[in-house]
Amino acid sequence: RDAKIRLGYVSPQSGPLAAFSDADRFIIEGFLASDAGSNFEVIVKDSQSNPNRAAEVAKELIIDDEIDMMLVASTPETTNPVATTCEAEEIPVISTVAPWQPYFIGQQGNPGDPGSWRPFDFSFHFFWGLEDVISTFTAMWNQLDTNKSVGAIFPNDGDGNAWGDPNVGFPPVLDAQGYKLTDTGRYQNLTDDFSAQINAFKAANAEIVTGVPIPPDFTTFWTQAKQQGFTPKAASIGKAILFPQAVEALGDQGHNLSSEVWWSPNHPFSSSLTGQSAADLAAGYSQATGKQWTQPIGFVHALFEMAASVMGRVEDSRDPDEVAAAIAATQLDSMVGRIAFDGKGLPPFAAANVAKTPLVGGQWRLQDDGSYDLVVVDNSDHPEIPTGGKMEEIS
Amino acid sequence: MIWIDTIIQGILLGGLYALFAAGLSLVFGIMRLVNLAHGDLIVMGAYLILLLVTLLGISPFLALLIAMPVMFLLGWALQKFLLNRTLGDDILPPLLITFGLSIALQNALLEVFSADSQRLPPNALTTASVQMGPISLGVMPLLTFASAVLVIVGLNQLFYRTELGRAFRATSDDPTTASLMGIKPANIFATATGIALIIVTIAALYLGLRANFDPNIGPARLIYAFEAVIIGGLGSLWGTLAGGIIIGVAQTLGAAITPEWQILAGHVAFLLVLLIKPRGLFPRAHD
Amino acid sequence: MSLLETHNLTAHYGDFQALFGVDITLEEAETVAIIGANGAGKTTLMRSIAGVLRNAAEAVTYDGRPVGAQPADEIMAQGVAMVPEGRKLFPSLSVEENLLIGTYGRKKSGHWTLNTVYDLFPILRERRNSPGTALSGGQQQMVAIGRALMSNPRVLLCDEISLGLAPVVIKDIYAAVPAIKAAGASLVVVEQDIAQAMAVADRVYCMMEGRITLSGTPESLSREAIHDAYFGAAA
Amino acid sequence: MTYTVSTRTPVSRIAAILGLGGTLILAALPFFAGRGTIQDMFFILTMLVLAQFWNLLAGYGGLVSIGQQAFVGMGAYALFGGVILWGLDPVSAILLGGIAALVIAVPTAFFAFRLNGAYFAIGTWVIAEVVRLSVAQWKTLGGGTGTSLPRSATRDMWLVEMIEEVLDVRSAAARDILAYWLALVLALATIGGIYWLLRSKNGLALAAVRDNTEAAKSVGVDAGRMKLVVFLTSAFGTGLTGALIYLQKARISPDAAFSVTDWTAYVLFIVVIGGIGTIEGPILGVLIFFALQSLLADFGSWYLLTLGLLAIAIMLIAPRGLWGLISERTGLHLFPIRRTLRGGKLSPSEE
Amino acid sequence: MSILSLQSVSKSFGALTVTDDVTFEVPQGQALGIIGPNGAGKSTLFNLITGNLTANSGTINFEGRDVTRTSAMDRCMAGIGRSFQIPQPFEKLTVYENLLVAATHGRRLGEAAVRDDCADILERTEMIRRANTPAGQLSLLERKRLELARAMATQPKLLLLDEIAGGLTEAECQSLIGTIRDIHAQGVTIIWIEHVLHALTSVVERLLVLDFGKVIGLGDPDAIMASREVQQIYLGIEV
Ligand SMILES: Nc1ncnc2c1ncn2[C@@H]1O[C@H](COP(=O)(O)OP(=O)(O)OP(=O)(O)O)[C@@H](O)[C@H]1O
Ligand SMILES: Nc1ncnc2c1ncn2[C@@H]1O[C@H](COP(=O)(O)OP(=O)(O)OP(=O)(O)O)[C@@H](O)[C@H]1O
Ligand SMILES: [Mg+2]
Ligand SMILES: [Mg+2]
Repeated sequence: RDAKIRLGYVSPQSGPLAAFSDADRFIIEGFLASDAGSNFEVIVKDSQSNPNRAAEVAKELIIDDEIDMMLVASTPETTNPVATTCEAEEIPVISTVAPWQPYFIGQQGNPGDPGSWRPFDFSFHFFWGLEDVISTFTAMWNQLDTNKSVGAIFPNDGDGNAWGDPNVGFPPVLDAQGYKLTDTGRYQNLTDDFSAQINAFKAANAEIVTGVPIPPDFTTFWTQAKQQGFTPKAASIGKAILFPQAVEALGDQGHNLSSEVWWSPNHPFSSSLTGQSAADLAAGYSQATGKQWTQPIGFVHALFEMAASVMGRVEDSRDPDEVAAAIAATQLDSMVGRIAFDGKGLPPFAAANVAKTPLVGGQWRLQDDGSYDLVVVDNSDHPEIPTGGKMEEIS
Repeated sequence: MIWIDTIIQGILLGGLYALFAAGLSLVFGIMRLVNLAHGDLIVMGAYLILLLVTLLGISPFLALLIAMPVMFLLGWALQKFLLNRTLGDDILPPLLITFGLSIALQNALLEVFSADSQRLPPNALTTASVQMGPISLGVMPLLTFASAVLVIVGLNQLFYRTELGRAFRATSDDPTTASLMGIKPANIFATATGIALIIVTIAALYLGLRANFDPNIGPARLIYAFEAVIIGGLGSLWGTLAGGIIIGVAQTLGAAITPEWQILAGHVAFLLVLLIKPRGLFPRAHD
Repeated sequence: MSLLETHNLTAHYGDFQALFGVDITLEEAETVAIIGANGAGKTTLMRSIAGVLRNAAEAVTYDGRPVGAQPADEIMAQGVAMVPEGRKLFPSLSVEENLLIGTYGRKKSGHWTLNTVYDLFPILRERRNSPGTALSGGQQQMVAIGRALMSNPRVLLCDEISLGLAPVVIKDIYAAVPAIKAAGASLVVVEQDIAQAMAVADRVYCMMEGRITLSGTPESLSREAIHDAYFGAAA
Repeated sequence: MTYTVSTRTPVSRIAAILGLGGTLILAALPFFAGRGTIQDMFFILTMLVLAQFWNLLAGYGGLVSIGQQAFVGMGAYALFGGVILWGLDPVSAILLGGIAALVIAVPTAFFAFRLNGAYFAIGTWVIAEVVRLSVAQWKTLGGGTGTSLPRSATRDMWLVEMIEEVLDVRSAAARDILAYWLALVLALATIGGIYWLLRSKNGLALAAVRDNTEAAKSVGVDAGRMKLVVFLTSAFGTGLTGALIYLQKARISPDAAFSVTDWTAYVLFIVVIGGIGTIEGPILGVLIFFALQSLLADFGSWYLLTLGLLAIAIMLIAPRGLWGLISERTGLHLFPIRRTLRGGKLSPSEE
Repeated sequence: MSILSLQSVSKSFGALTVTDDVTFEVPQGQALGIIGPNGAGKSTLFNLITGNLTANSGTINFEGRDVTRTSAMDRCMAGIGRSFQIPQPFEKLTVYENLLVAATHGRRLGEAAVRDDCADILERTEMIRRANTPAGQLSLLERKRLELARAMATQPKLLLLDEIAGGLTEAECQSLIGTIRDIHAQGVTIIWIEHVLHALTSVVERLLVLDFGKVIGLGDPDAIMASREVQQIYLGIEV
């Protein structure tokens, strides 16, 4: 074959979610420079963090650029419209960096009715799920001595609705493990005042806080909590404190905040493309850009590993059915761990479309120079990933 | 007790909204100019302060003093060379120009500062609080509220005690007749926008100290600011403060029932006030 | 050279032409009256002189300088003040503030100050803190005149200052004219009340449909001539 | 003495013939154009319809609304509700979208018509936010997460199978073609309908109200009712368009469906750049907007920066839009509405 | 029976009372003239009768129906037509279209049904040559004629004319008088505000004098004109 295989890649490169895509260029250049990468052409589109735009560029990639396969990353706001479009267009798509529930359930017609949920034919996803983050968070909390009273801030968006879902979210698991959850309801993003939540948490004497707010909202919440004298022992927060800048924005109030860790330079994985270790990849990024490593780096890299692996196993890259079958058959040891659509750890309805990657828990520790370091403090679900310390109370 | 706390927190939040709105109120009141870029100008002010803080290593409050004259000149020039050319009975040209300005500004900031969310360096005051009986009030919100009141007192002094203030009001009433009195409406408008941008800078300081900001965060707050101005009554600065407080309190009360209604409650309060008083709480006698 | 002259002055509102080549002159210390039916263009003429409507520079000369293209505020700054038709007080300002606005940006002193204006119209001193628009029509007219005087103008343009006022009030207002002239201003008075115009003016211009149709001293004009100039030639 | 009235001009006759030809070509487009073109045309046509309705509101009715996203979003959500919850066929659910928009337009009008000018503008914006926040609580349609149209529903849509067979295309392409044809019909009906309105006595009354409301009332024009009719009509049309757009996107979320930027700001941009208060303006505007987007959209923030600056520049250079500039220079009107009285004492020599 | 009656109608703008306890009746088919100094409140009175302004107190009856609070549009439909003192044409519409708006909406008829009527009115008001000119381009006199023509197009039972003869040459004035007499002869009740007295007196049957918003005289034109008060107040001439 003389023509190169065409990959479409969509991610939020501008707009409020742009931080997720900081490493895109670095990863893609690395991919194209690799041996396997030389067979590919990657057409990159920016969703501008806007779901309308994400769907539009997906269509453009499919129709005008006639891509063979779509890759899409970062938050349900981008992955879902792109995956929906590909599914309708019958183009294979691999997505990542969104917990699988908002990805899978969020694309169902009626998310409230599990009976109506249907698997996808062309849409595949690898990441962890809420059950992982719940188990990681509770494992971290179990390291501490608390009253097991948890306050939750879940926004009314893809992530928040999934985390707070009474069937698949936090509430049933916490209940089962003997935690008492105070969930005041889904607030809108960019809320300026959290005193209602803080009052409710104080009233419930919550010693733990969890949630999945966007960064500005978490800053508002955390600052107000301190001002109003609410000082939990643990705060395990998804999304908002993913990036070091967001934690730095909290000043010294970010110390010992905990979060889920999906990838770090200490993860014992390496690239199937280049053989690089996680530490090599992170170091390469820092060297090329002068920026601190972030978690999406590993997953965006893995997305391209997937592309190379899948396309290496097909006869005709232009045949969507064959490509989809090849994706489904993937058994890849990647930069983010093993990716296989074998249904392991998943309910039957999602087994065909989702592959789970390992998740551990970490804590941000304030360094002497004022910067923050993410230390893995819990690996009970994935002992192969080494810890760097023990869970500490926020003092 | 929780209810009292809820209302007080709402009032303090209202101070923030009033601060966002005060500059808008000035411009809207004097020129009937609907400035859709107001929120983005606040964000720009926050970046300016951040830049001064990081480059010169000074405190944000000191940076504010440097940023204010810069922003004044910017506002002056903006009005004089751009916005003045769009004033008239038709509200569309200013609407489109300020919308254009809004997206241009957002994306210029994005190019320069990237999408990463930023914050002015927090200090001891950020999380400090004072205890009032069982209620704990943040020093920063109190400071914000006090600044809003001060800004409004200051603007009122300017408006009702100085020659410039007289000229503002006269030009606002009737620019043509004002020009017959030797007033240059174009310059008066430019000065008004300049002053509005000084207030914008103060609002920017608190925006940046309070929480994270990024280039896209402006428009979300713009609507509250407009609501505060409109329910306060065109041209009434105290009305703007009252408007901000109404929205703030409605939000916290709504949230106390359920956070799902928090923002909705603010908007509904706005609609209710306008339903009862279509010209706002403290309308001018004329217009 | 006259203090103020217009040369072939024209004016348009959109597509509509309101003035067709108007020439008038005003000498130092003179009072001229402009009369004419509704819509004749009197107000338009005043607005053109005052700079609200712009023209070619040469269309209006003041003190020998072409000023037709200058904006109102610059013309005002050179000493041409106007009492606009319909008073046009600033509703947001009190009586005193309305008067003070007349001095905006000017440090130059002259005969007219708050005190001398209050002496001219004593009732205003009592009402100084009321909103300008809460006054009766006559009092409002006094404020409008006082506001123009506060700038100590050399030329005062008065547009229908008796409009809508009771005869006694009109008398009061016109009683102030000698004092205004004595303080050194030349006046252009627009009037529909012919008798009033005749009584106060040194010279009279009559307008119809945007043109000057008659001019002369009051004594030289017969009632018939004025009537014709006012409503068109009699059959 | 007999008089006749006509609105046609030689130019308009040529324009009508060209328009008819253009319409035929557009209708036949799916037979020879690729899917990319069809989709671009779908985008152009739907934005054009939104622009025409906003123009009807602001340009003819004097109602400057910045809350049109309420009707787009409502129409779209009604479509999803109709399909997912009540099992309607997507094509018929489009109508439901229009009706839903109409239903919320009534209370909106009741409220917003108490406000004027800038207050009206902000009022409609706030109402749109209220609708967005309320819809975001609609848990069965995904709340703030949003939801997707089930593939089974779109696949079995009316006419799709027939198009698949006749044109020999895949199902996804057939759906695009159907959506395109629906958009074409909607756009033609919108332009035709608005043109018809403007040429009717009610259009005359709208123009009169715009020129001088007080005088219009004095000759028996019901200015309030005219405005209400215009408001409700454009809500209905905007709702239909919203439903159609989201039928084609197949995925919805409150933030996307109620986006003030996408559904009002860009529409405002299109109308004002093209020329407000004319039918030609939005057509020209949408072409410019599309051209800009195709040329620059891959430049991310530079694209939006350019768009913003362009809005400012055109407003300063041509306050009445580009079509305003053109028709001022050339006297060209493709959709003439001026009635010319002929005959009687207006014999040609005197005309 | 009187077609129009006003009972103690008052109107003020802020502190300024512009219409002060006005009471009078106009019998069906009569032509009434109104005179008074500038600012006496004549135009305001018209605005109150047509509904462009709403009275602060008092009642206005038209054809026995209380219309005090109804809208300008309703009153037009009921049969009250008016011209504005300062012409208010629809500037972007042509002269013919100006009439068309009035005829189709004032009478709730279709365009075709009123075409000949409009053309006829244009002929009678000598505006036919300007039929296709945008009203914004008319001269003042033409605008005043358009005011009259547009008012007639609504086919009013009561026609209110506000200073339509000002500034006409004598010949033009005579032709205008002819037109108004014509309209009157068809049974239309007319109220006419005019400063051009000889025009007014040659048409009207009664004269009403307004000063400071009050009716200070109502009766036979000759008697009214002869009164010393009117001569002094109105003509500003010391007699
Ligand atoms: N802003 C305007 N727009 C359009 N036409 C105007 C405007 N102002 C005045 N005109 C028209 O210009 C003409 C001259 O008006 P102007 O006000 O100068 O007359 P005037 O002699 O002062 O009349 P009056 O005695 O009623 O004050 C009139 O026909 C009037 O309708
Ligand atoms: N909308 C308004 N607001 C405030 N004052 C008004 C208003 N309309 C009219 N006036 C005032 O009411 C008084 C009467 O005005 P009106 O136009 O009725 O007089 P008129 O008798 O028609 O005079 P003219 O002969 O000059 O036309 C005037 O003093 C005028 O300034
Ligand atoms: Mg005048
Ligand atoms: Mg009048």
